Parts: sequence; C-alpha cells; structure tokens
Amino acid sequence: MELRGYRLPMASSLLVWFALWEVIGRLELVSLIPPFTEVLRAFAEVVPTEDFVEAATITLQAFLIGMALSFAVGIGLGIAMGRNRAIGSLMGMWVNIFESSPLTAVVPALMALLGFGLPTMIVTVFVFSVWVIALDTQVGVERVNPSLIEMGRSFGASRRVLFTRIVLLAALPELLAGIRLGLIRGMKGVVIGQLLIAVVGVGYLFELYSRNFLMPEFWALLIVLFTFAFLASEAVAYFERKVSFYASSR
Amino acid sequence: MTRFWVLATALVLLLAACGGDGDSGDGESGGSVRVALGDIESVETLALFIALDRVRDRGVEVDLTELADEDLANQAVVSGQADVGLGAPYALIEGSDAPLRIFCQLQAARFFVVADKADYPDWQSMNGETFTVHSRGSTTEALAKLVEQEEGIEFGEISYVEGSEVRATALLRGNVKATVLDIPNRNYVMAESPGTFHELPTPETKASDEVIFGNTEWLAANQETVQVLLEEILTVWRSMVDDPAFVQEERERLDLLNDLPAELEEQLLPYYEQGAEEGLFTQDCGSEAAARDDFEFYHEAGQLSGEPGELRVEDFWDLGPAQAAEDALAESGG
Amino acid sequence: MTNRTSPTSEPTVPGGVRNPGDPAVRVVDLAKVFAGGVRALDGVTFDIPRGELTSIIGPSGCGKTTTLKIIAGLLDATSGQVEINGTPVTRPGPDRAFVFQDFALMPWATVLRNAAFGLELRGVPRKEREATAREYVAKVGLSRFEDAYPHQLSGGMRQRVGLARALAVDAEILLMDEPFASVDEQIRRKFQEDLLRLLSEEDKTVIFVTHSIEEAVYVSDQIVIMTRGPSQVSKVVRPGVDHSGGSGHIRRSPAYLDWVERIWAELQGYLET
Amino acid sequence: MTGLIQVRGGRTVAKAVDRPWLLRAASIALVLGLWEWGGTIPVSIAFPKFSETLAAFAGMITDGTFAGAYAETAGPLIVGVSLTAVGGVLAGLVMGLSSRTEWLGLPVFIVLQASPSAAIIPLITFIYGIGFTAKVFAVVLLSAPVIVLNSYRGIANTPRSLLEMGDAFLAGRFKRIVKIVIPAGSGLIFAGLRLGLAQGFTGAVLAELLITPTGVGDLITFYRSVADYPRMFASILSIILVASVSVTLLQRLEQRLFRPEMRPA
Repeated sequence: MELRGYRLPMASSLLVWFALWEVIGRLELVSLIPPFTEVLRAFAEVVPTEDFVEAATITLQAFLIGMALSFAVGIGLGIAMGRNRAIGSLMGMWVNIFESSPLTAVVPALMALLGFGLPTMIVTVFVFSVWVIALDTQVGVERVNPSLIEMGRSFGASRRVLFTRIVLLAALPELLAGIRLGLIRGMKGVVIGQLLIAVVGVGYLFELYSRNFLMPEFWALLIVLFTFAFLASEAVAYFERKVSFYASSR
Repeated sequence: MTRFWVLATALVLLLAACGGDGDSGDGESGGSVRVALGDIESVETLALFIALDRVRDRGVEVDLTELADEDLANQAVVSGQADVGLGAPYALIEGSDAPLRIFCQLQAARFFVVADKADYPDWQSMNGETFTVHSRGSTTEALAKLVEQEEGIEFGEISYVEGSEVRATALLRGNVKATVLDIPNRNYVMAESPGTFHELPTPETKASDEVIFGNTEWLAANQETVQVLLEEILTVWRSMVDDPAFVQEERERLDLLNDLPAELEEQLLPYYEQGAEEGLFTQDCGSEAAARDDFEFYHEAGQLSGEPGELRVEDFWDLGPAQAAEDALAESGG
Repeated sequence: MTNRTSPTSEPTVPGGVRNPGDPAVRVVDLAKVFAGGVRALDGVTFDIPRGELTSIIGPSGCGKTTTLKIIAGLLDATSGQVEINGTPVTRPGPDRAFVFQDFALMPWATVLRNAAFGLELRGVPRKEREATAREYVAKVGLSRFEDAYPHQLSGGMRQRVGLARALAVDAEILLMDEPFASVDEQIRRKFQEDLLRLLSEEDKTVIFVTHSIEEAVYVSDQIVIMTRGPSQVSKVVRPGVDHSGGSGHIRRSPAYLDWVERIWAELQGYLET
Repeated sequence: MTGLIQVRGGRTVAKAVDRPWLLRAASIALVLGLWEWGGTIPVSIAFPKFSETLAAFAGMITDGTFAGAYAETAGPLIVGVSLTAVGGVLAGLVMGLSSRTEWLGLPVFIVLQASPSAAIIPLITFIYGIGFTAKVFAVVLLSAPVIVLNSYRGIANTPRSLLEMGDAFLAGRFKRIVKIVIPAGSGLIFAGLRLGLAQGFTGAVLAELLITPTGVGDLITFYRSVADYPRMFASILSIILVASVSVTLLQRLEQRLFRPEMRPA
C-alpha cells in the first residue's frame, strides 16, 4: 500500500493496531485489555524477574529438545516416505490421522504414559510438530525432478552422495516450509502442554496472571512468546526465500 | 541410506510409545517425597509450602509438582508418579482399586454461598439456574449437591471455575451469579460491592475440604518421612492458629512466594487471620469422628455410594502416622 | 483471400462514415514506459487496413505484445494514441476481441461455457449465447469436446477454444497474441490454414502478433516489422502472396520464399547489434 | 515399523507393497499390539490396555455417552465455525481485493496464526463467562486465522491472464469478482474451511478442557477424576477417530467438488 508514494512495509500496520489497543485500554472498553503502554511497562517488569527466567528456561528446554527430536524423525520419515512408495502409503496414513486431529486431546493421554515432568512436555512438542515436517519433506522429495536423480546416477553418485547433494537440496524449499510450520506448532504444543498438565514454565505464569487478573503481565508474556515463535519462523522463512528461486523451476 | 533413517524412526517411536515410568523407581527409603498439588503457589497454599520447606530443612528431599487441576494430582498419585497428593479424593478411593489412604486433614470445609441479591433472593429462585463450584469432585460440588437435596431444588447446570478468588472476580464482573466462596473471598466480595450480593444459608459442614493422602505401599515403606512431614504440618498449622503473623515471618525466613503481585500481598494476612478465627485449619490431622463426618457429607452429596454407616474408616484413612507425629510433638513439647 | 479489396489510400471521408478504404485501426506515435523505467515503445505509428490480416513481427522483447495490449485497451499508453474507426480508445470495447497466448481459459468451466463467456459477461441469455458458442466451437472443430474441461485438452485445442470465444462476441477487430506459440510445428501449419479459412467466412480485421517469419508471410496481407526495444516501426510491407493454389504450392512459390528471406535479412540486423 | 519388516523378510514386503491396505492393517495391528502390551505391564495404572479401552468405547456408544457429549460439543463448534466461515471468507475476499485492507488486516492474522493463542482461552471466561459464548469464542479464535489466510491467498493469487481475459471481454468489477476471482479462489477457500473446521474442533476441545468441562472435553476430565482410565482413553480415541474421519471425508468432497483443474495453476 502506498502512502503519498512511499511503499509502507507490511508490518507497519501493526502500529495502527497497537495504537487502537492503547485507545481501547485507556477507555477501558474491555476489562481484559489494558492500555498497550501498561503492557510494555509490565514487559519491562516481568522479563527480568527470576520467575520469568526460570519459566523461560524450562519452556525453552522442553521446546528445543522436542523440536530437535521432531526435526530428526520428521525429516528422516519424510525422506523415507518420499523415496519409497510402501513407506509413503503406510506412514502417510498415520501422518494424516495425526495431522488432522486435535492433538490437544492426546496430551492427557501422554501424561498417563510419561508422567507430568519434562518427558511429557518434550513428547507433546514432538507430537505437535513432527507430522507437518514429515508431510512437507515427503512432498519436497517426491517433487524432485527424476531427471536430476538420473543425472546424478549417470555420474556414478553413490546413494549417500545422491541423497545429500541432490535430493536434500532439491527438496529444501518444502523441507524449510515444513520446519517453519513445525516450529510454530511446537510452540503451541509446549504452551498447551503446560496449560493442561504441569503448571510449570510459562504455563504457570499464564495461570498465575490470569487467576489474579493481572492483564498487563499476561499480555506481556503472550507478546514475548509470540515474538519468539515469530522470530524463529521468520529466520527459517528467510532461508526459504533464499532457496525459493529454484523452488518452482525444479 | 533411507533404511537407517527408517530404523531410527521406528526405534524412537517405540521408545516414546512405551515410555516406561522411569521416575517412580527411586524410592530410596525415608529420604524423599514427591508431592502432587492440583493448584499453583498462591495465598491459600502458602502454609503448605512453608511446611514442605521446613521438611526440606530436616534433610528430606521434597519435590513438588504443581498440576493444572486437582484430578490430575489424583491421577499422578494413583499411577505412582507422585507419592502424596492433596484434595478430597473420596470418590477416587472408592472408585479405583488404587491403594490410597488419607493420613491427615488439613482444612475443614467452611464455605459460604454468595449470590446476586436481586436475581436469587432465596434458594427456591436458584431452581434450574447455573451454580458455579470449584471443580469436579470437589468439596464445593459436594456442597452444591447437598443443598439440592436439603432445599428440594435442582440446579440447571453446575459449572466449574477453579479458585475461590477467580470465582470472586467472576461474581463481581457478573459472569457468575451464584457460587461458593471461602471466607476471605466472601469478605472481599461483600466489601467490594456491598448490597449487590448476599449469603444464602449454607448447611453447617464439618467435612474436610483439603486432606493429604498417599499411596499405601509408599506410606508403609517411608514411615520416618511421613512422620517428619506430619510433624512439620502440625507445627505450622498450630503456630499459625496461635499467631497468624507466623505465616508472614516464615514466608520471609524461607523466602517463599517472592514475586507475589501487590494486590495479593494485602489479602495474605487477612486470609490466615480469618481462617484461624473460623477454625478452618485442623489442629490434629482429624480423627475417626472427622472421617465419619466426611462419609456423611460426601454420601449425602452423592460422591460416596456406600452407606455412611457401613463404610469403614480404615478403608479410607490411616490415622497411625498422625498419631505417631502427635506423640513425638507432645514429647518434644512442640 | 478472394473477397479482400486491395487497400487504397483515399482520404477519410468527413463525419467518420466508415468508408471501406479508410483504416480500421490507426496507431499514432505510441510510446510506453513501464513502471520500472523500462522504455518499451518509442513512437510507433502504423495503420491497420479494414478486413485484412496484419501481423506484427520483430525481435523478442520489442514490445509487440505491449502494442497489441494497448490497442486492446488492456494497457495504457504513456503517450500517443490509438484510434478505432476514427475515435480514440483507451479501454477495452465491444469492437475488439482478444485471443491470449496462454489461452486464459477458466479451468472450472467446460469448453462450451468458456467459449460463451464473452457473451455471458455481456448478459446475453444462456440459450442464445450457448447456441452462438456452439456454432463457433464447431467452426474451430471442437464440437465433440463441448463438455470437456480445459485440463483434458491439448495446447492446440485450448487455443481453439480461445479463438471460438473471441469470435463468438462478433467483434469487428480480432487481436491475437502469438496464438500458435505453444503448439508444435505440424499442428501450427494446420492452424494457419484453419485460421485463414475461418477469416474468409468472417468479415474481420485481424492484428496478429508473431515471432515466426514464415507464419507472418503466409497468413498476412500486411506485415508491420518493429525494431529492437524501445521499438519503432521499421517497415510496413505487403507480401501479397496468392493463396489460390493451396498451401503446398504457396510454401514453395518463389514470391513466398523471397519475402521470407527479405524479412529475415531485415530482422537479422537487430540480432547482431 | 515397516523398516523392521523390510529387514526381516525382503520378500514379504515385495508382495505386500502392491496391496497398501495390507501394510496399513499390519501397522495398525502392530500399534494396537504395542498398546495392549503397554497396558499389560502396565506402564502405569493410568494407562489401560487396548482391550479395556475398546470395551469402554463400545459401552460409551451403547449407553449414549458419546452421543450426548458430541452433541454438546457440536453446538459451539458449528456456531463458531460458521461464524468464522462467513466472516473469514469475507475478510479474505476484501483483503485480497483492496491493498489498503490487505495492509491493515494481513499482518494481524499472520501474527494470530503464529502465536500460541490457546493461552488466551482461560481469559475468555472473564468476558464471556463460562457458558456457550465462551466456547464459541474459543472456536472462532483458533479457526479464524487459517480460514482468513487461505481465503486471502485464494483471492489474491487469481492468475493474471484470467483477470486480463475478464477485462478484455468487458467484465465489470462486480462480474469480475463473482465470475472469475471467486471461482478461481474457491479451491483454496474450501481448503481453508476444512482446516478451519479441524482447528475449530481443537478450539472446542481446548475450551472444554480449560474453561468449564462439558461435551467431549468433559468426558476426558470426568473419567480422569474418577480414575476410569479405559473410558478416558476411549474418549481420546473417539476424538481422533471423529476428527480424522471427518477431515478425510471433507478432503474427498473437496476433490470431487473441485476437480484437479480447479486448483489455480
């Protein structure tokens, strides 16, 4: 959108929304919404507290381990599904089942299996994010131009070289898209896990703030979480854009 | 190449699937207790936190997990992921074959029904209306069912909002029209908007609201730990009734609940003062009589199917440890 | 092209009465600079004689399609003017129909509905427009595919639907943007035949953009040759190929071959620089 | 799992590969076997055997527990999703067509889709109380981003050549939208609605787990609170079955309604 000829960056409209938020907060139209400046004040207050740091580390720990697990399994599974039709049709069934059902319902079952500590959080992050990674990787691998593989074979490339030099790179655009979506789902998973089971980490803070109706702190925490998830996925999106030039012309 | 990946995936999925309850095997005797609490650190749970911290000071390893809600804490104890839980697990003990016993009553039920004066002048007007209680299987739900029988009415829908202070705020905000509150929140609501709310007559209950219960095998195997735990609970419970300020002093000494938001600071002392006045905090972990009262109350409220007369106290309670702790305290003049 | 009258250059009769002799389309000093500052056209001027097929040819990227889209009203000229029957135009109008290089067919609609779409947009009732469309679908030889979907047709067949759609609205001027670019050589020749046969039955003025010299010489009454971008008109020629003898004969006739060579020589100059 | 089969008997896989359903049935049997084995150990008292869960499942069907619960959950789900469907597609349409609204609206929805909005659900009780409206709000909150963004992408990416064709044949602004832009985007819009329903269902279950337990979410919490774990797992199994069956049916419908050629090039 242009304003007097100058192309406004897309995110600049968020400033309008923040201004609106400030107005709604000031006029106390909605009890849940404090003025945005209050939220910023709370942001400055909440982040340095020991509670927050502890909560952030616990959440990050579960998130990173869970994501690492789902990268390894997701990509491995996706490639296997892409390269081998039998695995593709078999695992495809499981991936589709879990991709379309509300995994929130699975969380209480995970607790019965793994207790309420870190293992459940890790598996929750894993279960929320692995399916989309596997699915997108499979699509990426299937879309690899067969002549590329034949070209590789014609030059005597071993299976491993064929895989790392050609298949993985050619499938990179979809693979990165899967990872980006996986990160976002993983973040939702860790928050839902903490809300539903052990009120630990950010789940505890959300419960404390909402229970005592501390809205500025609550929104500040949500913004912190969102910024983390958004930056992580934007970082991946940056690489995605870098390789997108050959995405379509594979 | 892909074969390696497939094997790795299958292995990981298998591992994740059967999990194995790794963390239940470390029951090295006496030294540790795993407590599952269906609530978060707050004004009401501060006394318990003080007691647990004092237990740690006596060399017992205490690891506490705060869970999203009470029945999760129950599940943790039933499935052996925790040794000790808090709440009012009568339906659970009767229902599941898991070996659980209550070994101390922490708090008696002192609840007050607060309703919107205009909408619900009396119990009859509540017929078919929504009534809000703490959570499924909680004492407040039992109270609601008891009122239904005594007043001959039936609520349209019983809804659950955990936390007295949350229900108090919801009442003030008008999202909830009639609910059960504890003493401090009742006083808070009455003070906040005098005249809009009034109290409906609540049946006199001596039943327990919060008890501590544990797995029988664990109780048997860890008698010293249980004793230390009960000694500290009784000491804290008695000291805070003698002088509610004790809670504040201990809180500072043990540096607990340090990030408590300002509004909650003011509510802290009144909670314990009023609690002490109203005899909320059981001084002797309860007795056979308390157990019988509970059978009466929870049967009436539909949470216990067995007839109060026929139910045996020892199927639900194990008063041994409490007795031992009391004797030890009496000797040491605690 | 038996019924074609050869063009004469009498002056336009005042009052805009359509004298068969005056040009159907007049392009005057057309210039076009795209947003990024790229200069596509730099003063393009030529006339399109009525009832004839004029092709526009030139090195790739010389603005052939840009010129055509300006005439069609799909693009605005930076300066200069396009006149249809004497009146300047800047927007699409019922007097012009466009055949797109990439077919521009609606994937969700059948061949019949695609062919009738021009009429549908003009609010012509269903029965009437489908009858007309059916007529032109038959003329382009696709009557057996009326209920097929675009993805079920070959590139060539899809282009015929595009042609049927353009003819169905019975516009006076037909604008065709490299219609046979995406078709292989053999079918292309057959299309050229079909097009000429079809146009002989319809009294249309056709502007035909192509990059194939053989195609231009074979089908056109007049050829506008454009220079390299930012382009101007290099030359306007009239091959005057006699079509009476049938395609095999024409493609071997010396006149045809000479013209192909001459145009090739003209265009080659631009390739080297 | 198939990896193992491949290692043990190369031949068995070769025969089975051309009959995928056999492979799938084998893998389902394997997972259920694992579940049964896990239950027999037991991994924990709270983890029932598959056979117990199946029995509980059958019991819950016959005594109408499932019927009642799903009817109750369906209420807020259907109201919520239909609200977002109408509102979302409209918003996507407007944002796709006018760059000013796109500039204003798009970032907000991208933010909403990427943020763990589930945390807001417990808050909803403070505005909408604990009844039906709160659950509808939760459904809307979770289903809106995916519906709006898909509708927007469907509308904003109408192939240029179709738009030019519309102009060339004098389609007015209204006809251009109704006869070209919307049909071209309908494939993506429908996909958005399908994903919106799945997200809405998650929202409904979450609301029931976080706000006041009713419907399907309540099945899980109720049976957990009375330690009836077979019925608790049966409820979870039912949610997964209902969700995956309904989504697969919608995918089939989508394929039939929007034949392959419908998806914009």
